[in-house]
Amino acid sequence: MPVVKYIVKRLLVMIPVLLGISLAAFLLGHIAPGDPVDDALARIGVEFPTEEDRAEMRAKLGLDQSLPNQYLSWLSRVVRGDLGNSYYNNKDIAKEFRARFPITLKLSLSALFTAVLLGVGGGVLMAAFRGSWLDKLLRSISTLLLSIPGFWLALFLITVFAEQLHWLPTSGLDRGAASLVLPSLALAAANVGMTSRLVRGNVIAQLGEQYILVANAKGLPQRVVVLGHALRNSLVPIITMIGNYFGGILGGSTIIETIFAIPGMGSYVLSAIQNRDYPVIQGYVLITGATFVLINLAIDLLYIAADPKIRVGGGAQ
Amino acid sequence: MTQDIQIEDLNVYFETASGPVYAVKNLSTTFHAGKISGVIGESGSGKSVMGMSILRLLPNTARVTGKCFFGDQELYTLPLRQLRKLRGKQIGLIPQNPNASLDPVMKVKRQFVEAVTAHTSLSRRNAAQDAGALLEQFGFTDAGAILDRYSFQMSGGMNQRLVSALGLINQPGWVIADEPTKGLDAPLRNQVYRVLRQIYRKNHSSMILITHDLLLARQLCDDIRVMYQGQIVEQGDARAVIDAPKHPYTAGLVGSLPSRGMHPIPLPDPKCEGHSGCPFYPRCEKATAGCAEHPPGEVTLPDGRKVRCRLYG
Amino acid sequence: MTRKPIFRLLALVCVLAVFFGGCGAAQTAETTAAATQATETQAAETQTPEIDQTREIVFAASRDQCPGEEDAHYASMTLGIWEPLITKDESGKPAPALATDWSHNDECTVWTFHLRQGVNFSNGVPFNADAVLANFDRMKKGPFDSSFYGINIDTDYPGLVSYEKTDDYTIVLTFSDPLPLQDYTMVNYGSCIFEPSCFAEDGNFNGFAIGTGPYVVKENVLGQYCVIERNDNYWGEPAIAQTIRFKVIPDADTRYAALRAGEVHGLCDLGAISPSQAAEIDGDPAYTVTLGTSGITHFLNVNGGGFPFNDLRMRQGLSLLIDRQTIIDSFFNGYNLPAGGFLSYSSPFYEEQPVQHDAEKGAELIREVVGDQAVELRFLLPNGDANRYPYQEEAEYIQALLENIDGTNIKVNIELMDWGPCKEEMAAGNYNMCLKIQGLPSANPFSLFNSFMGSSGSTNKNYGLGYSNPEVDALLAEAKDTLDANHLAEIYNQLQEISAADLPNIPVMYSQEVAACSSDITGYEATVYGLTGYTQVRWAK
Amino acid sequence: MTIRKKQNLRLALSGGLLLLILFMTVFAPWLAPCDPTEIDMTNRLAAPGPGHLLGTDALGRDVLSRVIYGGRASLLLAVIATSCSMALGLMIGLAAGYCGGIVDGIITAISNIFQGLPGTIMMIALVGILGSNTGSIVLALVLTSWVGFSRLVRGEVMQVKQELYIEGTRCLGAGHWRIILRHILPNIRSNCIILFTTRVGRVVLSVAGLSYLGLGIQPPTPDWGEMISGSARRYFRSAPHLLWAPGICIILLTLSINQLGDALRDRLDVKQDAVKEL
Repeated sequence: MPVVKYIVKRLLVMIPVLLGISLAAFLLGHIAPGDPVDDALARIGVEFPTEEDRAEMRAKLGLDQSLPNQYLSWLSRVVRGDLGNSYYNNKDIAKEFRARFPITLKLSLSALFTAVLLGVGGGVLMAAFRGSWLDKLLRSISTLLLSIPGFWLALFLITVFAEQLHWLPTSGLDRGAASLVLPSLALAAANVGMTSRLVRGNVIAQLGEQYILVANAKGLPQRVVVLGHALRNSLVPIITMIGNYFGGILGGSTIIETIFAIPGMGSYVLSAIQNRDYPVIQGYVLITGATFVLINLAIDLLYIAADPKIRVGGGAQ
Repeated sequence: MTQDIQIEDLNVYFETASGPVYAVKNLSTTFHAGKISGVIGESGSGKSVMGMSILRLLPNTARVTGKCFFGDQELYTLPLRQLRKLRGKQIGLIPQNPNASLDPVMKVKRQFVEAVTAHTSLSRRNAAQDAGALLEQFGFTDAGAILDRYSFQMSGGMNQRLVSALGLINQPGWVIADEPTKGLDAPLRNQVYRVLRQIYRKNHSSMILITHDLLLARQLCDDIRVMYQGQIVEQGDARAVIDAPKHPYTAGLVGSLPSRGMHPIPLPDPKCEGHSGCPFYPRCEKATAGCAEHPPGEVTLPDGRKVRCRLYG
Repeated sequence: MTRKPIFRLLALVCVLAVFFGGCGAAQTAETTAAATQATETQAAETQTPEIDQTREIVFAASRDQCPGEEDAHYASMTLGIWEPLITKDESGKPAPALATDWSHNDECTVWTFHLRQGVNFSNGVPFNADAVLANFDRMKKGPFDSSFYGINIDTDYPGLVSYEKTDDYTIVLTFSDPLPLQDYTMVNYGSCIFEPSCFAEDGNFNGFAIGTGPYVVKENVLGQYCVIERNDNYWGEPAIAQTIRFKVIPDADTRYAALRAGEVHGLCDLGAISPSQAAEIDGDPAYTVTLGTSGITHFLNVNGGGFPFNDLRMRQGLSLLIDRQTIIDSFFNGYNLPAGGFLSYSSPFYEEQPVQHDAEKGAELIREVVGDQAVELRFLLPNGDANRYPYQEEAEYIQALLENIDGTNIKVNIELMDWGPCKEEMAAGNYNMCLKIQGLPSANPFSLFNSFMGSSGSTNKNYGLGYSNPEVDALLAEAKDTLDANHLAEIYNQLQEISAADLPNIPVMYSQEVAACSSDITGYEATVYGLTGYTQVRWAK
Repeated sequence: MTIRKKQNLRLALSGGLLLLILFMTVFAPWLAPCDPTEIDMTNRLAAPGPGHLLGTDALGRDVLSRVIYGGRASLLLAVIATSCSMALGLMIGLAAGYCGGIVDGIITAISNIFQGLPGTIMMIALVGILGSNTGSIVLALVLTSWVGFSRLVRGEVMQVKQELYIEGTRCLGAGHWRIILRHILPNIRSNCIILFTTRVGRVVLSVAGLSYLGLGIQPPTPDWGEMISGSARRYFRSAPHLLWAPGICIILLTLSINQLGDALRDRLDVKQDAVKEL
């Protein structure tokens, strides 16, 4: 069956990539100057450490072994789901991530959903009414969205919609969907811009195809022609683009989470960077890297659903 | 019996990056109901643009002026919503290059069913059965299997028949066949001829056949219009126009056929470029000085033939 | 041929959403949520004379107020979940809490504490000597981390030999060497008492912490919020507000926006509100801004090990050049106090040192040291502090002062850095100036003096201050083994005078805690003493 | 107004705006009314008025001259970083696309890894670790964005390589370098330019993002990103003019770069608006 072969091939390619990401994550932490030993000591009340305290803590944190076996021991622990303890507050990182990952995922997915809904919707509208005032208006809005810095937009949204109009909460997660609206808008803004322009370009290209002329000749309403046929055919490039976004959204969520006081992984890793907390940085890069690779795999599978040539013709181009 | 299609003073030009390009220049003609009307000419003569303008299927860079009457309705200003009800129901289309005419990511069945459900209140299952029956008429033995496959899994000939069937699924009064034999080899061209013949006989629907295949036109059509650079240069009874062409261009076309001695029409003489007279003047052997100054009007000869050439006044 | 718009549903949603920046869709979907939030706060607006104190008061802080089971204290002391044996009064001196009185033998090696009687933990278990012993057993199970102050039995009770009870309400601690100021070290976080059953095997907590305080933990979601409820059978003066919620909002602007939007009624904990934001709402009747003492001092650390700051005149010149009051008024909106000496004004041993500002004399001194030779000064800013305090502007102000001394050619490069690499650069001595805060680790300032001013002091080396003064070393040695508290105070005063003159590092200002709340509530103070915590906080209308 | 004229107009408009900003930053010393780093404590947070057209910031420095100087740092940084990542991406993409086989396999695996790593966090971590000077910012930007270019170039090269005329030139004995330089590069030039412009726009924003975290361009050099994220954020409500001026400049800069990218795409990419041959 061509599909199974296709999936197995994608899985095999994934393993070296995951290993590469873990190596990069590990090295990232260790090329950094600065030494977390003092911070760790300060944490347990040793305000003014002596040399022996530092040596003892260095051993405790396992920083005295050579780099390769630090990596191997770290990797073996990671595979078993133990990401070690944070140097900053000595908490078990895996437990922390388990609590925070669903929150970041919820935020990222709702941002992705906003980006897709507004992006694809906007793009289709622009393509369907190409050249009209609506096309020009939506195009300038999408270019504007591309040009606004995320945190600036977040500040603006909070001040207008939360502080003055009281429509939405300023921060936190305690009002369920309502508290996700502003953060996902701020996070998705740049992607809405990009998606709508991509969708517009692709749908317009498809609308020029012969089968659309035949579809119109059949007397189908414009909605069926544009959504049923043109959009359906431009799904493949759109899905690829949205796959790449997810990496961007996961990364971008750091700043947005800090601003909107959402206890996700982004804000956690941001404070980790400021506190020189290697294991947290490594854990974060590993998990977001793995998520990103899994997302790409899911996208490849979506290709099969979206493009029968692959499913039936066998094997990807 | 359906009504005539009458085109009056049709002009079509395209907005392109380097200025307007004229495809059809003040063309008037009438396609009579119950008949097979042929439109022949080299590619780029504007015949397909004229055909597509009837159903308003031109790209949105096209600018159209003039009128096209279908019975009492003027198609060019009809609101799009009503035009959509007319497309496929009263005027069907058999498009060019069939391989690209079906949606590549959708099964054939769904594309047939949506054509039916767009105009009738039939359930999807009944519509599928109608499609199956129609395909059998078009020589598909395993219609059920065909419906479940994709267009890229079919050969050129099968796609051609599929597309023809798709154009007729709603038994339209009129059928516009746009270059049905383009790019097909001889046996397939005969198959197309048989199919078109069958359509005409069984559904006794009127047809507009746009082609550059003179012999197909001669066999199938009742009357023929010859187009050159966006204008009709000769109209008349099919056999008479082919066997006794009046306009030098038609004579040239017929003469270039293999079976008629294969003398190609000469390339435009560079010296005669940039004139305001008859468009065919640079390539016309019988050209006179007068042909260069002012363009010929359309003359109706006694036997009803219409020619746009100064030779005939 | 125009194509009429046919997408009524799709166009409406998209145009609305995109055109109004998403608020359209948000508005149609969310008006109900906003409405319920509004009615919730006005629910009990009935005009009964007696104000309904059962409504939930919401505070916002930059970090978890209940960091939870793995934190040494489970919750901040001000929440009033647990109480210490000894607390401190306005002047910073130890005051009785769960221990009514205490005494020590002449060699200060045996301390005896008499416990308060008739006190129960919030779950009804009586508070007595056994409970205190159990807390000491827990402390021995190894140092515990905390985002407030860690517990480490070796530093909180150095050389503790034994702890026993002589009767149900008396505890005796014996130490191997004399500790004249042990009661100072045991203030607040130094002697926290929990109900023994809430300790897990490893010494952390096995659920909500249980103490003797006026409030009980009701809900705790790490990273988001915690809710505390009034403990009705509290031994002391009962609290007023029924339930208080503490939300976690790390970003200063969002926290401030939440206050202005009326979502939270007050901002609390360290760096609750930035000076500039506080200045904005200071005059506004709808808000109340309160000031309280803070143990934090802002220092301008200088590299005394290398040119030019190894020359005393350079340090004194810079100290005279800086106009501390301008810094406070311009960047801290007048909320801090100019600092003359090394020790914070909130310490019981504080003795005020004179603050001089004489730009002319300062410039003169600096000109003497550097003359007109080209001098590059490296000015480091740890970004942890720079995010919380306007150090950026302060550094640029000092930079401008130094670069505009006529007759000199000084260039200052400001570098924002993580505290890790910054400390490394300072220890290696390739820096010149660095702005950093320094809190009071414990009420007993000896370790602070020793590590900063002692020539072998660890911070002296870590910060690359390069300061050594034999007279200071002698005083420190003498302080180490004097038993008499007043003599100790005398030594600390001398040390402060030397710090004001010698300037191992230049004290700039003493911080003041700024807190803000909406006028809907009253009784909320920035810094509280003893065990008041949030007990006085209540609805005003 | 034919399509061509409209495209030219848009090209001129966006190009003009960009040139204006470039002109402003290059000739800043002559344009700025006063020295952007000169502190005047008495005149802090003054609202826009006669003395200072755009008011003064928290240290009394003139906002207008800081805005005029401000563009230089972020624009320069963005252009340098993007051209480096384009050069790197171009080389790697060409190698992968042209050689194919194992080389392509390895390079694709590496670029998958780099794409897998979360861009923003890597950038923040790198700049946070190596200290926030221009060099480390450029390095961080290049390391996290070369993948985009290499993927684009590889795809284009693979496509162009299959064209018949490439095999044709091979038969004529053309060397590898000749084919790459004469045939493949001109083909992918238009897409590279378009990706370059959109990428510069995004880099300007990420540099501003870095400044928000205190890791971007260091004071006292005036920079728009730093002006809207640094201390100005604290005075956002009492002195909004501090935020609006640089913010709008950043948006104008990115807008003009994106518009330029659009205009270039329409101009160079003939396919999109071509008339379908009937």
